[in-house]
Amino acid sequence: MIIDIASWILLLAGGGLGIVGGIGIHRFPDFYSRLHATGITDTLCAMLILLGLGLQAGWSIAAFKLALIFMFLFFTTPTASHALANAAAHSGLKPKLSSNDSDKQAPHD
Amino acid sequence: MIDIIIDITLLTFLAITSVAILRMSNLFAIVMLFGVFSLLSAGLFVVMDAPDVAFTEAAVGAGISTVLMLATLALVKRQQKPHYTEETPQTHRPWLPLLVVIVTGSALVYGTWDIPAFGDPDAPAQTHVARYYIDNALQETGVPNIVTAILASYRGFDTLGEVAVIFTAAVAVLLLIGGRRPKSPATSKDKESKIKPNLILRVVAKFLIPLIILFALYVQFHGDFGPGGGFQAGVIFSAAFILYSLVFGLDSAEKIIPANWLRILAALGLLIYAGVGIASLLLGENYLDYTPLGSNQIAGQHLGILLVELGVGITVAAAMLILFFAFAGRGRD
Amino acid sequence: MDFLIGHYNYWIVIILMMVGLYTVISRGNLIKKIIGLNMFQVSVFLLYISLSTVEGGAAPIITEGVEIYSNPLPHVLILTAIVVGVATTALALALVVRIKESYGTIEEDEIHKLDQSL
Amino acid sequence: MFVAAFLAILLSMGLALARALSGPTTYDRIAAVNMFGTKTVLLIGVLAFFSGRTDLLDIALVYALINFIGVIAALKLVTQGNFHASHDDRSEAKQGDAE
Amino acid sequence: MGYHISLLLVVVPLIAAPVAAVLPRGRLPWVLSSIIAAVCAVLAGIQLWVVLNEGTILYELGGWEPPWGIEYRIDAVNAFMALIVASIAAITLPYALLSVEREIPTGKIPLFYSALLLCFTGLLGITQTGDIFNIFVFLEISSLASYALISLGQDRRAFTAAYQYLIMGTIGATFYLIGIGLIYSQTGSLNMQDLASILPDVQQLNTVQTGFAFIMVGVALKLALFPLHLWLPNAYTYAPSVVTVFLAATATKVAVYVMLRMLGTVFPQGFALTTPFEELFIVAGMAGIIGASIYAIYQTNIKRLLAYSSVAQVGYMVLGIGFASAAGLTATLIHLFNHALMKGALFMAIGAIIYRIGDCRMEQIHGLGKAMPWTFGAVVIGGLSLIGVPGTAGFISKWYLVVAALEQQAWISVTVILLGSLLAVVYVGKVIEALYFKPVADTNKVVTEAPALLLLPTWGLVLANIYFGLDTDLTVGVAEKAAAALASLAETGK
Repeated sequence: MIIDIASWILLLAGGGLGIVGGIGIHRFPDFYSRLHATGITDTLCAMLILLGLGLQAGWSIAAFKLALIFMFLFFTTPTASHALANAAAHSGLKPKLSSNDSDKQAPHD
Repeated sequence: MIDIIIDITLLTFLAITSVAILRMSNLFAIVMLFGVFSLLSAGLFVVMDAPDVAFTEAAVGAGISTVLMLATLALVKRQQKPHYTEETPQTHRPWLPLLVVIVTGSALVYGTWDIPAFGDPDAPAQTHVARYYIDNALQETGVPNIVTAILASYRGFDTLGEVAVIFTAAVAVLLLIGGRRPKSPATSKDKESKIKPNLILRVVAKFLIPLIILFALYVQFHGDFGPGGGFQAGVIFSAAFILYSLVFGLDSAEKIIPANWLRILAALGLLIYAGVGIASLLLGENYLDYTPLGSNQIAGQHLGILLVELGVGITVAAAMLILFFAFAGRGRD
Repeated sequence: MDFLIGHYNYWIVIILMMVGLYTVISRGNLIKKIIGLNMFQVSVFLLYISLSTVEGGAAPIITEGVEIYSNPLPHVLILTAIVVGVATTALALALVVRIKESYGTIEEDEIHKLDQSL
Repeated sequence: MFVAAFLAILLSMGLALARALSGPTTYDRIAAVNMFGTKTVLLIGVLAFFSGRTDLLDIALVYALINFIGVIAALKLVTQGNFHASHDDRSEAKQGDAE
Repeated sequence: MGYHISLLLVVVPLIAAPVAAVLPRGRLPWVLSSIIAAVCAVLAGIQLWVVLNEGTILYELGGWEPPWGIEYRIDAVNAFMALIVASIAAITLPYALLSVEREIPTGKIPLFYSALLLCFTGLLGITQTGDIFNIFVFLEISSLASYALISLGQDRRAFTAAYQYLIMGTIGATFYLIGIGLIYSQTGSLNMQDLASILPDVQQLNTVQTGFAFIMVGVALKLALFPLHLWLPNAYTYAPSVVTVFLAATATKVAVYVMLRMLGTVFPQGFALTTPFEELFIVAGMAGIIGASIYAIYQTNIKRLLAYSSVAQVGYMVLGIGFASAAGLTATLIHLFNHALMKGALFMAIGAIIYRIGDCRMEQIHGLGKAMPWTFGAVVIGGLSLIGVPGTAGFISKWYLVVAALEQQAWISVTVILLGSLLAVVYVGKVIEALYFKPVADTNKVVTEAPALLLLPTWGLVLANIYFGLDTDLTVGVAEKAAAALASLAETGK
């Protein structure tokens, strides 16, 4: 029972974080702050939800698969964010607060 | 109820994405959105209880197709044109395509007017041939995953054709963009000596690749019991090498699997599949009848499905790598 | 209302197909045409899978205690069709690469002009 | 309770999709697509437990993998412009345009 | 073992294709392909003999009873089509050796033959199968292979031609797929015989009618029915010579077969009459004959001229289908066979010209009739056959078509058929005029006769044109049996 409640809380918290991240990626003014919003909430949100599901699963093959997914997301989301920010910074995209960046300014090469 | 809500939401997302793809002109954005489109439809397949299809669509549509499209974009932009990723706006004769689409669309609406309602269990589609598979597949083939049973046994000949299709694609792409100029050793040496700044990516990739290959093997041999099978496993297997090649460079990837091996492997997989059929012929049964391969029907079917799926896996993995290497290697000096 | 819910899937799928088809036949950029073709095909896959869905059904993997399964046959057909789709896409993209290399453009209008001026 | 999780995930998917559509920079789109992919993985994970078919987790796993590869490939295209060099040999890619 | 023939016909080239792909460069892939094609032609001949003498061959793939498994059900129509495809392949391949060595880069030759074999497999697979989804799979094998083969032409326009064909072909295949889906939703089956027994009960449903329409449009795209023919002229013009020969003689024919099969076997007879389709077939057929023939007259590239003429010939076949009678079907089947012979011969002769002078535009061949007498003799006889001069195969097919039209008292159709022949006189006349009555173009190069390896297969087909123009027992006999098979199956609805 306790486990159930804990899992519900984790799921809800994860879901809430997801929404926060979603709002963040929508409302923040420039790329880097938006990346901040997704990168961090995404990782945490995924972990909370997977953990919540893991509690539901108990000790089973499902839990093992969840752990694998967890590992994947744990490595991939931050790596992707890192690589993304790295690439953006190298290409000369400056953090700025104006919202009239157009596609054309995005360096293609 | 929640099923329907998810179904409707995802469908709506799909519709929005497709219209956005139609209206956008930045090709890079279009390709990314196509990835989303594919992922969304794969999600819908899950919701509509088709995990095998979702598996394949995610791996192929969102994975391989997107990567190939990105690789093509990389090749297409090579001559310095400022707006390589922009398509030119369309002005001419918009009415003819519109007319075609409206006529076709109306025909489809007309056609689906008296189609059985979504999810109707008494629809003819559910009651005739499909009923038989659900009732008998387990007893006749010993495979709990009915999709695998139909794919590899009942309609095994279709799947042989499918493997031939993917082999044809590999042959065709090799014919078109396979013959690359021999590379001068100097440039590849240059590459080796470069500093490799993206350490994190390299470390993570090194760690993930064995896991991916392990997962591919699991999918290959677990296909009888759960979603998966030779096709999905082949794609995942090739995904591991695609990741390797993306991170460590095409040259290092080709050192592990030389191009002519791939060609032989792709042919081998198809031959294994066709050869199982010939074996049944030699044992006195019809083509692709696996029963005589084992001591009883179940054992024979089991062995046959295993071998056939192996053939599928080998050809698919090799063919996908051939495709990727051909695109990635094009234009290399 | 039942009719609406019973057909919502099909109609959205039809819209998707038509958007895809329209992209293929109205756009002049060769890569965008291919993407439209893909969207068209994926929507057809959705049509098939919609046909296979059974209310309250489970994925067609025989499990203890499950009575209703969704229809496995369209799944098999679509697995094959997906493979055909990726094969076609790969070949089409390869052709685009060659067209770009020999014409220097991937816009239908410009290619047409180049052929005319020959 | 699963319902709440579903709705939350769907909502954030919608928001991510909106960002992917609106851009404005290429990197925004990649980030949004990546987030969208992660949310799809979670959606399928939750769906697996909601319907009691933990087989579906395999699919979630594939999604996570494909999402990663897709993002890496997109980045490679944006930063290097080709697919044959090893990652981040930037200088070479820039001059490699002439055939 | 005789029982397995229908299956081996498809599997033998399917196994040979991957083997050819991994063979070393040199002539080995060609040797293998030629042997395989010859074996298939023999098998197809035996199959036709068995079908005619012992009745329909049934073969359950995987040992599963239909409709659970896929079934081969070979009647006279399948066997006839398989024989056309296999024998054309067997004649084309000996011809291929020199032409391919001239036109295809050495490194790609093994893959070229592999693709050719795959295309061959796909076409045979379509003719043999009794399952509508299996048709789709093999259709795609042959289509993908033919896109690749067409793109290997020497002109860069080969790429755009292949691309255009790919887009239109894939739309066609997808339409076909939609059609199958809609039919499946109301019947639950994919087996042709099974469908034939279910469809009469549901034929009034919107879904079934729409499904039928989509299948027909999809197939019409594949067979280049006017005005959906736009991909064909470019594809045939820019493809390598061998590929043009093979595709022109087989690919559209197989699509016509699929249309026949759908109309005759799968859908209840008379189903097409409940829809506006019957009129559409006749109108589209007539429009094709007139429109494409007029286009042909204005072409300056001989390959392109013949490609337009192919579109016109497809019009004749569809017209025969449109009559919806046994006589009409017989005429269509005879024309399928005869057209494969004449277009095969003509494109082979054109290939020989390209082999010698590297080009086939009208002004390049002025007055060459005397320099390459055998090659151009083949062009002349093929052309006469195309017009329908008595004594050639073309006459027979036109004759049966006119008879079928008269039977229906379709005077407009009769007029159109005769007008089509008249237009053919004009465009064939243009070629012959250029060959014999124009002064030699002032190039200094000496043009000699094409090598025997190219001429022999060409003349094989030319002589077949004359033989089947004089002795009609074989073609007409088989075609009548095949048409009867189609019609009777549909009548009893079994």
